[in-house]
Amino acid sequence: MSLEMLLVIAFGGAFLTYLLGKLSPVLRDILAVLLTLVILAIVALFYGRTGESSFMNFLGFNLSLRINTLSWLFAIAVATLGSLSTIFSLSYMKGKERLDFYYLMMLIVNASMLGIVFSGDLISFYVFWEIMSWGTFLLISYNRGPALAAGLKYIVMSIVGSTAYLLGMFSLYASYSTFNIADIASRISTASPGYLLSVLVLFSITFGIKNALVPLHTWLPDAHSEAPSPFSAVLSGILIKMGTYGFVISMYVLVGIKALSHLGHGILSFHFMLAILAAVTILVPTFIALMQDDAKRVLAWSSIAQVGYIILGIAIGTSLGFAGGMFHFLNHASFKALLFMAIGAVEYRTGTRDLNSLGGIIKKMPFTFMMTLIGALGLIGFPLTNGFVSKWLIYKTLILGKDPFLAFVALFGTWGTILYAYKILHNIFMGQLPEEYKGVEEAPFSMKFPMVILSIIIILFGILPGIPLKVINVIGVSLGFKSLAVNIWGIASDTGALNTINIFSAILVSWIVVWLIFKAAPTSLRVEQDNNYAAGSYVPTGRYLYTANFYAPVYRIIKPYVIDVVDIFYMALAGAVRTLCDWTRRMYTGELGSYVMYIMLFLAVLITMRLGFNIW
Amino acid sequence: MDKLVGLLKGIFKDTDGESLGKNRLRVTAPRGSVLAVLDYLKASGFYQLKSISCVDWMDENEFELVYHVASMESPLHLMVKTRIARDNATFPTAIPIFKNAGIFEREIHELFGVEFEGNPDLAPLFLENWKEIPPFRKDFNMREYVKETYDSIPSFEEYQWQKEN
Amino acid sequence: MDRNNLIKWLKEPKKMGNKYSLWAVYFSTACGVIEVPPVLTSRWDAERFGIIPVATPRQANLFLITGYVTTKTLKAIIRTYEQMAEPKYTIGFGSCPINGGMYWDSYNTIKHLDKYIPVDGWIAGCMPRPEAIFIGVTKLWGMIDKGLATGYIRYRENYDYYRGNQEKLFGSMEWPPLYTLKEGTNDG
Amino acid sequence: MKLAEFIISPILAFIIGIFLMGLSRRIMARIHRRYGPPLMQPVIDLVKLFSQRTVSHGPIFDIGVILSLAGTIALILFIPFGGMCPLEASGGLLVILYIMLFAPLGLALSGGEGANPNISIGISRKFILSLGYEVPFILIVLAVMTYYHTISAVDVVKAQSSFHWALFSLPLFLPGLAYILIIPAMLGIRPFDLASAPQEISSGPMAEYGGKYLALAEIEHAFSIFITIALFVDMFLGGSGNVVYFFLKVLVVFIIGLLINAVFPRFRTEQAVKFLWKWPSVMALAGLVIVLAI
Repeated sequence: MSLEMLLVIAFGGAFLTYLLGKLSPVLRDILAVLLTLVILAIVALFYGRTGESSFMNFLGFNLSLRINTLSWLFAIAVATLGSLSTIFSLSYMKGKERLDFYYLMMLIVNASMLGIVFSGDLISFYVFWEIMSWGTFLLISYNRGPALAAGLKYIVMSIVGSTAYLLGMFSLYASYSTFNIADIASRISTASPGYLLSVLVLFSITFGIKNALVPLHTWLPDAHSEAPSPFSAVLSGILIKMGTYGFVISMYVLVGIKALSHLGHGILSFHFMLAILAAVTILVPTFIALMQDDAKRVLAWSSIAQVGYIILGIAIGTSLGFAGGMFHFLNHASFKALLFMAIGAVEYRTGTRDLNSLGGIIKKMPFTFMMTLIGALGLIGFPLTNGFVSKWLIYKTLILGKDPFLAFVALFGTWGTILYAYKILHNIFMGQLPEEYKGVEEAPFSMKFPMVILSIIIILFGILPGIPLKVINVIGVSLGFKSLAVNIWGIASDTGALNTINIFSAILVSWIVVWLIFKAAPTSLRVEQDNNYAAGSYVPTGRYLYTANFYAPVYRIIKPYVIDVVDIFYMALAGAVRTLCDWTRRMYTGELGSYVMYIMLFLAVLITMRLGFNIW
Repeated sequence: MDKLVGLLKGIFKDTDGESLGKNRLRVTAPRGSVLAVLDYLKASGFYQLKSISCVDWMDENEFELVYHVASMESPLHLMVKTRIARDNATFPTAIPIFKNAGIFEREIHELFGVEFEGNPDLAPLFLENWKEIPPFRKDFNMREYVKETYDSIPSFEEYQWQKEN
Repeated sequence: MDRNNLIKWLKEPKKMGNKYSLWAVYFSTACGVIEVPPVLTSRWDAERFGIIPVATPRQANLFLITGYVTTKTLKAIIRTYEQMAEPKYTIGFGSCPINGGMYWDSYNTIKHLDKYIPVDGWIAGCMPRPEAIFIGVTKLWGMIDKGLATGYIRYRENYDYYRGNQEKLFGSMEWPPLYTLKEGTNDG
Repeated sequence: MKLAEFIISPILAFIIGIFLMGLSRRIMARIHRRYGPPLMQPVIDLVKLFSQRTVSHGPIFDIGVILSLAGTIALILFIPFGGMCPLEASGGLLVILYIMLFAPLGLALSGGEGANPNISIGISRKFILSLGYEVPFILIVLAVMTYYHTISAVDVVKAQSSFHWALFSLPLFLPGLAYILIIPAMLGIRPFDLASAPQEISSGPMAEYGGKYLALAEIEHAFSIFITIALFVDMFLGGSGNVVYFFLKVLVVFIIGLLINAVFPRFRTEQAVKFLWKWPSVMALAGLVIVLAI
């Protein structure tokens, strides 16, 4: 199976699904799921393959596809999340309008992401990138209303990014007269640092926008919260990681690790500046997330913060940091997709995702709670979930690299993460079950299945982190990093090793001991939720709930400091541009007389200048 | 003090005032003009309603409502009294004048059975599962009630004895 | 005090534990509550006997009812009593819960607390001095030792009696029965 | 020998923690001019609590409290303690930082299922407080890790052998002081007992606990007293290869912390966070800057 065939299947299947949807919705659903599963199987079979093949000659440029371990890792994540979110869509989107279009766009976005990671030259990268951006725009604005505004915000910022990309691409072409990534990479080492820096900055704008790096993040909170939940999972899980892929490609493949280390020194070097940006990306969005009341908005801001960890790991540019960043990308794809799906399931059943009005759903949706719990633990970086290992790698490289302040930001961000992760858990699932949610049911199977797969990934990679770390180590070595001493249970090293099996068994054994003690004591009486301490009085069920303003004291402290200044600035900029344009438009009065007057005035100015200043 | 009584007498018909020692004043008003008197008093500085109390004059078949009004500025303590009929006792609420009248009226409603027209919340305040006539009426037989309600419940020993036989 | 009697500890750990670790939730119904703070704080220091005040009935095993009980508070008392963990002990404090005391003919004060919840011990007086609380606690220790402080078992076994009396007073209760009612309940 | 450590060190930690709990009640009573309970009182309480029959609000209510204690016991295995450190090569101080999460998170999950607003308020306060003390705590740990250039706790102890105690070295003196200031906050005792304030919110997360749940929570508290102080001893007082010697160090630090605890009233939530973000954080930050400058 060649790469071209894969892309043909992916794109062709998408259109076929659309056409089939006109005939029968059931067949369309089956085909969509089958298609994503087939793609997943094909990509999985590609494991270990490397190669490059040209597939088209476009205006004299040789367009090529390329596969190596790096693109395989991203491709497998794309394919997995693509199939899981399509399965999740089956019941989530049931009964909604324009479903053919929805599935078409879902599959197209997936196919284009595969195209991005497999493209071997900058032009095909750009083409797939644009397909992805526009497909995403259409999907974000699927719900219309405020979603349209969110989509517009996204596409405007995307276009800015694409422009920056085009600039960078053409400047590279002007220097090396080729678009092929490998060719450029082999010749770029002779370029001057200033030139490299300018190219990198241009690419960083493109990928930073897609990756929602502060200060280019402002499209993300709106887009994530307005998009349909299965697509939010894709969006947050993998689509913004295309930016990460772009960063890796531009920093470590195009420019290369050796040339990169010569770009400035000390605090003023390129990767240190990027790391500082990433640290800001961790710190501020974490606390903005803390203050949100919409579950998906919390997760959206949390995505920005987690992306900060990924970029921090990649930017710091040691083999530990790179491994941590790449691993965190995989982990974030798994737990954030899981969380978005779980929130989607809750929204599907209750019709709301407002954290202030939900509560006690655990009694009705225990399975979804378990999934959310696992996702939240991964998000926190709880030991025995995959998030722990990747964050541990990032912290360790920061501490040993004598960057304790970056490490502090990363660790402190984690504590903010605990607060909002628990807020989601508590305000949706814990506490008293309000009367209106008495009839809520558990999520359907097609929602449970993808969540189970993702939670298994989270736990498995948490206990046996060696599985993905080995692949990441191969990537790291191919990019010129030092090889890591990866075992199946973590990392062995002289400055503090990691052994997840030890942690796992320690906790397991102490769990068993405590559980035995617990069982030996008298069995407790199971009571209903209205049998609750209320200073002696009886409170009817559901009337005894505390969720609103969950962290009120901390809101009062941080509210004056945590403002999305960037968004305010952009919105002001957009407002100013609009005012300017409105003002310009007044010239077009529609009367012939005024146009004649403009012409006369212009001529008069010309003549005055000619006569008075003798310019020409 | 006398000036105030004079003023009240001048404005409201059938209103009578009487000094009850230092700084204490009793104003008696007919049913119809009590609220007007309260309104007037509030406007002239007595903006604090301290309490509303009720007296059961069973022989005369009348309830007496007493509004205790005071002011923070003057040492004067006014009692505005009125008599209302005891059977199906109703009286307009004083909430529009004094907001805090609601809770006092609720209590009087519960303990005397006076219906305050316009009070939105006259739910029971102290009593649980009350089925008798309101307990503060003088024709309420307390001993009888206690005997029926509390003493009729068997003690544990009695219960066991009953069960065994 | 046999607190340091190791043999007894090994023989009857549950009994000894319950004896010397009485965690009190004291229900401040009336004047009696004035007497409790001196008992718990520096003057009489009940902590040396393991008695500490706790915040919720879930944590407590000693229930002090200090003063007269109106029907409305009785509801809260029953609720609190039912929420306590077993084994639990109740002490009625002052003459009002015993027989109504000076409120013997009040329309709204219940006269005999033990008709509604089981009471293990009484401390008579109006009001009893703090020392009397210690005497009461010592008596309670004796009862626990001899296995006589079984109010909670009485409550469970005769739940239809207690629940019936409660319902006689309140009409219907808001919360469902704690234990299953036996047949032939005298529901008021 | 290694296997024995796995059993001995949690048991010793439990004994020391329970002893410190009893001692604290005793000392507190003496400061109040009371006689105070016997030293064994926490054990008596535990015996009683385990014999009680209480209520449960659901599976997570049980699992949470077990998780909380299990995490804490597992944490003991990572802490160098009197020459013992059963799991020394398993991630070091970073893992310790993270496993310290088990206890509050388990309690929070369990309390959340308890469905009582008092619990929710208590949990919210606990997390806010943890956000407060984590700032200085992370800075302190980072200062230590950066100074000794390792993330392993055993290596930190080794580096301080033969009386090169970190507390009395120039760069780590201020972080050490800061740690002493945040000990009450980490233990949730006065003046930082706002999360479990019995008078305001009915002992917060513990409001629905009785019987064995409360017992497990008490044991967890005993362990965390030990862990918090043992970490201080390891990081700043050079640990010890001898259990008795280690215990003496723990005792001294504990009594100093207790004297602070006994005489102060309770902070409000914002006051607590502001205090923690001000003095201890500034001290720890200064220490970190000095460490970097050296």
